Amino acid sequence: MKVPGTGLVRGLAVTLRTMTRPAVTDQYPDVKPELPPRSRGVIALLEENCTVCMLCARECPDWCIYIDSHKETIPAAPGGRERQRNVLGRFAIDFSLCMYCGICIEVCPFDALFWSPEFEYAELDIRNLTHEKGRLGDWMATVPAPPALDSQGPPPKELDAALKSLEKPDRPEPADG
Amino acid sequence: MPLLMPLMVGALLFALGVYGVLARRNAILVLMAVELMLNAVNLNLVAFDVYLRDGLLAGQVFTLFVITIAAAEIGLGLAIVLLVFRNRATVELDGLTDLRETDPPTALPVTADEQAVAT
Amino acid sequence: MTPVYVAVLAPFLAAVAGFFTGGRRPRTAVPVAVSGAAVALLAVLWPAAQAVTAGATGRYGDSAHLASVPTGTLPIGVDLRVDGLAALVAVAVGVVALAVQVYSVAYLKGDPRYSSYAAFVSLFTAAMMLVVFADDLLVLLVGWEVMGVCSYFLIGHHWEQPDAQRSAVKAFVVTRLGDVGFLFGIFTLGVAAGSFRISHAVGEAGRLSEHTVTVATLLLLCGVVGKSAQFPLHVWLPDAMAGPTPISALIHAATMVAAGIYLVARLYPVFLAAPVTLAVMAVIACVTMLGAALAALAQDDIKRVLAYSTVSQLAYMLAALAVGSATAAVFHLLTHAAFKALLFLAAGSVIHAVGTNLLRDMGGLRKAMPVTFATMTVGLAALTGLPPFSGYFSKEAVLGAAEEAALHEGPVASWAAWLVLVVGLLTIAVTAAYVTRLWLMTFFDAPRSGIAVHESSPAMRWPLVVLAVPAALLGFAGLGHGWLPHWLSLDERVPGGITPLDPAFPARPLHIGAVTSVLSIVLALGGFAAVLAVWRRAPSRDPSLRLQRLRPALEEAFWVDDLYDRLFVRPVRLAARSVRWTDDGVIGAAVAGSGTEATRVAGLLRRAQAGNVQTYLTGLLAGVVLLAVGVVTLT
Amino acid sequence: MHDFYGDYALVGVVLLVGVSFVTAALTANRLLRPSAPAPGKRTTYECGVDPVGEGWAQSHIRYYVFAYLYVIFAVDAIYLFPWATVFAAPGYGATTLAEMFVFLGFIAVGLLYAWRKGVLTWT
Amino acid sequence: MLFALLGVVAVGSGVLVVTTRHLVHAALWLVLTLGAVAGCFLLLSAEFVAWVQVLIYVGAVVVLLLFGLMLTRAPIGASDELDSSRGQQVAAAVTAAAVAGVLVASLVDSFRGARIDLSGDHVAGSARQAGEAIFGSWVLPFEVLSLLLLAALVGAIVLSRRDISPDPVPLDTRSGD
Amino acid sequence: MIDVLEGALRVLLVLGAFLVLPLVVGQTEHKAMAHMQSRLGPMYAGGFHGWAQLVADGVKFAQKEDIVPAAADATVFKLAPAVALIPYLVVLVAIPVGPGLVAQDLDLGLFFVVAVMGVGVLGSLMAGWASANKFSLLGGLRTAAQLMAYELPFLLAAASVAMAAGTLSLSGIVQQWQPWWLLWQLPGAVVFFVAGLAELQRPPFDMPVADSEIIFGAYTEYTGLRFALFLLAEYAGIVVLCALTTVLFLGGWHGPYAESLGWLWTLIKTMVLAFVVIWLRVSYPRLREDQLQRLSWQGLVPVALLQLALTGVVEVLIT
Repeated sequence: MKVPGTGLVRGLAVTLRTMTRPAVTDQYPDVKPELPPRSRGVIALLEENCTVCMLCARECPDWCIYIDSHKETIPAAPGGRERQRNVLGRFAIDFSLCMYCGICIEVCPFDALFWSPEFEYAELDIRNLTHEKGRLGDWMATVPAPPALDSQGPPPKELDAALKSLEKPDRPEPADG
Repeated sequence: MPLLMPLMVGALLFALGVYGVLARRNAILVLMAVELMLNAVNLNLVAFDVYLRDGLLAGQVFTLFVITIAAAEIGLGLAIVLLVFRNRATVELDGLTDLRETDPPTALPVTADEQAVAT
Repeated sequence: MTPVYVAVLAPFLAAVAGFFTGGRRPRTAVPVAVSGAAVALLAVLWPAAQAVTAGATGRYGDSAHLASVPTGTLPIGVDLRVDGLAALVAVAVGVVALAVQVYSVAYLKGDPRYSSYAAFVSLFTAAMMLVVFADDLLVLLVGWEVMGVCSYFLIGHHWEQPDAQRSAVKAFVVTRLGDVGFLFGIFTLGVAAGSFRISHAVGEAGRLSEHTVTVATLLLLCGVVGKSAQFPLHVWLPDAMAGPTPISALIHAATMVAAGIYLVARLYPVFLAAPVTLAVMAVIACVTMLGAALAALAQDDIKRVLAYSTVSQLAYMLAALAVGSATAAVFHLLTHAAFKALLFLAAGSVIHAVGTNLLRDMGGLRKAMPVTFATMTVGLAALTGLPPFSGYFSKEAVLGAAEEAALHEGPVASWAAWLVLVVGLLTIAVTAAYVTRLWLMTFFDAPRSGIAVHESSPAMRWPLVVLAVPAALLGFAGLGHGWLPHWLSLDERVPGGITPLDPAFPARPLHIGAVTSVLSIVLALGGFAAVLAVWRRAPSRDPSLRLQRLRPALEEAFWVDDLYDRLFVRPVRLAARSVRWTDDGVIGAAVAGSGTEATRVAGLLRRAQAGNVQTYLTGLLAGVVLLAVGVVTLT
Repeated sequence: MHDFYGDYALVGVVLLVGVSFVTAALTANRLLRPSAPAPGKRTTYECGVDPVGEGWAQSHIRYYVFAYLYVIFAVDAIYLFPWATVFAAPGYGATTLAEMFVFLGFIAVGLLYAWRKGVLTWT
Repeated sequence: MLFALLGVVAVGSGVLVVTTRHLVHAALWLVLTLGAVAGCFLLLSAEFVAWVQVLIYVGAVVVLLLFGLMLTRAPIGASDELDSSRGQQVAAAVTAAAVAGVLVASLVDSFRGARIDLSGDHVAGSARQAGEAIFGSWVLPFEVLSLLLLAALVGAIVLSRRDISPDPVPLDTRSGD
Repeated sequence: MIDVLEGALRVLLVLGAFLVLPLVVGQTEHKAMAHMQSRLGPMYAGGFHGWAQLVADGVKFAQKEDIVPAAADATVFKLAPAVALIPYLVVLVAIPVGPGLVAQDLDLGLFFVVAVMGVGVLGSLMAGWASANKFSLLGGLRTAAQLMAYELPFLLAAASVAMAAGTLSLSGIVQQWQPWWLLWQLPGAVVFFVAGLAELQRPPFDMPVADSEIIFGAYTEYTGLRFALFLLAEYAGIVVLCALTTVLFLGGWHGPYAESLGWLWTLIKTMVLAFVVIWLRVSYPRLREDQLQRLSWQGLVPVALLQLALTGVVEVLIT
């Protein structure tokens, strides 16, 4: 038979127990918080991969990605013809509007955008929260390496595809390795 | 300490209470004025109790009783005032004149024999 | 004594039967009434016959005592008595009543209320019989009052007409006024005499003190004056003519008005013991006699002429009593009953024929109504006192008695007797004048009424003829020394005091003086000639117009009526109105006023209830403070 | 001074000291605090939005009943204290106890009435 | 001397109670008056009664009054028509003056020289004496009082909670808790 | 002259206790509540473990701007905090710390305490009304209703102790106290403590200041020092409640070496009780308004009446 008061006492016991145990707070300014690898601090841009396909800008729900680009014509290679090539002008993300959803990163076909756990970029003036291309590039340094694959997990698809293409007999060995 | 002092304070408080009861329009203020009058009475009781060195402490015990009854009374008074407020949306005593005399009935009906005499 | 009972009860039973059956079966009313009157007459004839045959010296008298009503002091005895006087008067009443009953069957044919009328007449006859035969003053008073009531109902027979109502009331009130004195007179006399029996009272008359007798007789005189319509209280008789004519004939000619005279005759020894009263009677008689005659001269209504003549003739009887001759008075009463009833019935038939009472509308009825003309002429002749008609003899008896009282020592003062004699003679002239005027205007000259006149029906004609006989012949009964005085056997004033009514006492003979009779005949013819001369000059005009300035005075009977009206009626009415005004104006106003006043004051208080609780509280506390101050300062 | 007054003299002094302390703090605050009156600041606080209607809100009648219940019971309770000091003294034994129980009994009936009437619970 | 001060405070605040144009201020001035009267009791050595006055009046009755004011929509600021019509005021003033005059006159007249002796030996205000008095000789009124309170309680409940009476009057439940 | 000095000393002592102890309790509350929620609590103020956090708060409040809403009734608005705070100061006078150590031993000390505590209600009512804010009005009404509802068990429990001790003076009660009273007066003690908590609107019963419902109840419109005074009043109330409970139910300065260390025992017991108060704040959710009222009238008052009956019967039996 449940004695009516026990719930109350057990509640007290819980609070007492937590009091005796060390607090979990680590004092932030002195102790840096170790954030989980994929925590969404800020977005870093690998300029080289970006082909200005504008997918990220178009997909961003908050329209906080501003991209300018211009066309350059690459002189034709000896056997080819001239090719037009988009060259990235301005690439900026306004973090005061960004809601850190990560759609731009996922949608970028060329893996130009990466999450970085860095969060200490508070500004006094809201306008400074619009990081230009340069600053975004700097964040690349803080992007952690992608997590190792799970040892027992299934091999990654790319590896499979590559192995499969190797096993396919009828494909002529690529000329040069 | 001269006995007159508490008596004077009591008398003045009582007079103020009377003025309050008669001059105030809001029912709750009237109740407050009644409280004033009751306090004046209490002061008087205690003053005489102490002055006469009453063995039975009649004055003080009566003051207790008066305070008790006043509390009960003010409670009921307010209950009534709230009820009036709910019905009439006002606690202005001036507005509550339903029990006044309506204008006098038309002239007395002349009885049959008066008419006979008159013709 | 049984015929007396029958005489009284027969009409009474007829009246009772008439009252109860009359409403449902009117047709039976006529036989009942007539048979009642006839039986009464027959019953009365028997004692009358005995009175007549009682023998030269005997006095017929019989009395009966039925019951005695204890009243604590003097018992009232229901006593009846019959003697010569009573019997004769009863016969006269019976005859006239029977004549009237028969006459009114025709006269009131088709009247819806005939049964009640007939019943009242029977009741009246019974009452008159009771008065005649009563031997106890109070029994007499009963009959006296019932007669008054019957006269009221009968005068007011046509109560839908306002003047009938008024005159009925007037008659009733005036006679009652007289009866008050009469009642007290009975009491004084009864107490003084020790008993209400008339015969006892008459016996005691000598022994009573002068003063009480005078007072008693004077009071009784009031009743007589009221009932017989003498001077002060005569005003009701002319107005009583508003009743149907047979009633005037019966009540206001023959019976009721005569009752007063009959009473005095009955109690004559008492009156003889009071010379003062006799003097008063004499004066009243003279005034009434002359005044009424003059008034009759100027009346336009035929019935009012006859009414005033009745008053005048009654004055004659009173005069006779005043001068000491009861026999003359009764003799004149009998003759007058006969010819005045005749005249009224004749006038009735004339009115019935012409349809109006007014003389100026009549004229020239001689040829149209021969029987009425003849019988009326007999009546008028008797009235004026032309020989050989009955009037002459009775009037002469009266004048003779007056002459004897004047010349020799009579019961009354001599000056009174002389006064009676002179005024009597003068009135004969005036009487002749108005009789002639009536006679000429009614029957001669050209007919002035528009309608065709024809003789009235046999039922009306036969009573005229029957009454014409005694009117003509009754006079001879008074001749000589024998019959009438003997029959009446009245005790007269005999030198040396009054003797009680004892059989042995001889009746006083009628005395007709030679000088007075001649003088009266001359005066009568003079009056007749004067009016005839005036009438011949202008046959269609009313001869009395010659009087010019005097006429209104006469017509209005010297404004006595107006005088009374102004003296009594108006003040009483004024007093009544003021009483009513004070009642509702002052007292009523006070009561109602108190009510309205209270409401008004309440109105003021109501305004104070303005509903504001605080004002109430303020008033309350202010009151408390005042009380406190009052207590502190006062104690 | 008479010791009876002495007791309360100290209480009076403490009261005065308390009042003076609070006024001193407030006047110091008046000196130290900035005063930048702005209309926005002085509007009634209604979670940041503009205040709607006047400053009065219709409140339920039952609060009055609770207050009145307290008044009635407080008036009972004050009789407990003199009773407490006296009832154990000689001469006042069980009878005084019974009296007080009668007294409290009636009031308990009142409480029971309120309870049964559901004055104390509301949907 | 102290008593005179308290008296002045009491009467002064009393005057303000009946004349102030702020409804709630009247209640608060009433508190001051009651406090001053409690002080007077204290100075008259009626200790227990003083604190009863404080507890009951200041603690409960005034709160009740404030409740009453709040429930009847008492206006915040000054409201000028708290006093009845001019005529009524004058009448009230006159009556009050008359009452005061009579009371003062009669009291002064009869108790001119009387003095209260508060010397040490006789202190009758403590709770013990009050207890002895009440339970010694005033037991019956004490018992009857409980009946009165019961009646008052039931009466108030019936009056104010019409919605739970036999023929309930539905209260305006729109008004929150 | 001497007793004047001594009097002044006592007053200073009381004032000092009134200012220091609430701050201590406040600090312990910050730290204990933090650690119960596995937090650290204030660490920076005053160096070691943020011991001077409340002093810093006080200084901060002293400098904050004091805003009186336009629609408010100014005088009443300004007076409210004083009326709420002073009763607790005055009450401290009568509480005996040690065997002889009491600022002023009043003959009816207990009744005095209870009466003065009753006045506190006015402060919150005035605040609620004066700030002309719908939420504060409702908060004021709730506070008043709650205080009213819980004043009564408070009174009854105190009365039962007075009955047990036979006197109303607090030092007398502590004198009379015997260990077995703990058991005898246990229900009274629980009722007293719970009622006390409700009096102070401490969390299990903090509906009047329930920020989720009516922002901060009666004190919504208050800023600056006035707001600080209300908080000080709250913490002073905790001190007073715990002190009273120890004095009445836990035997005040009783304990080993009572003569010399009596005051220490009182303090320790008061601190323990204060910790319990804080502890309750962290562990229990807030009650609903109707549950609050029902708990009082249908729970605490009957228990208190039974306690009275028990005390009375036992008292009569043993004497």
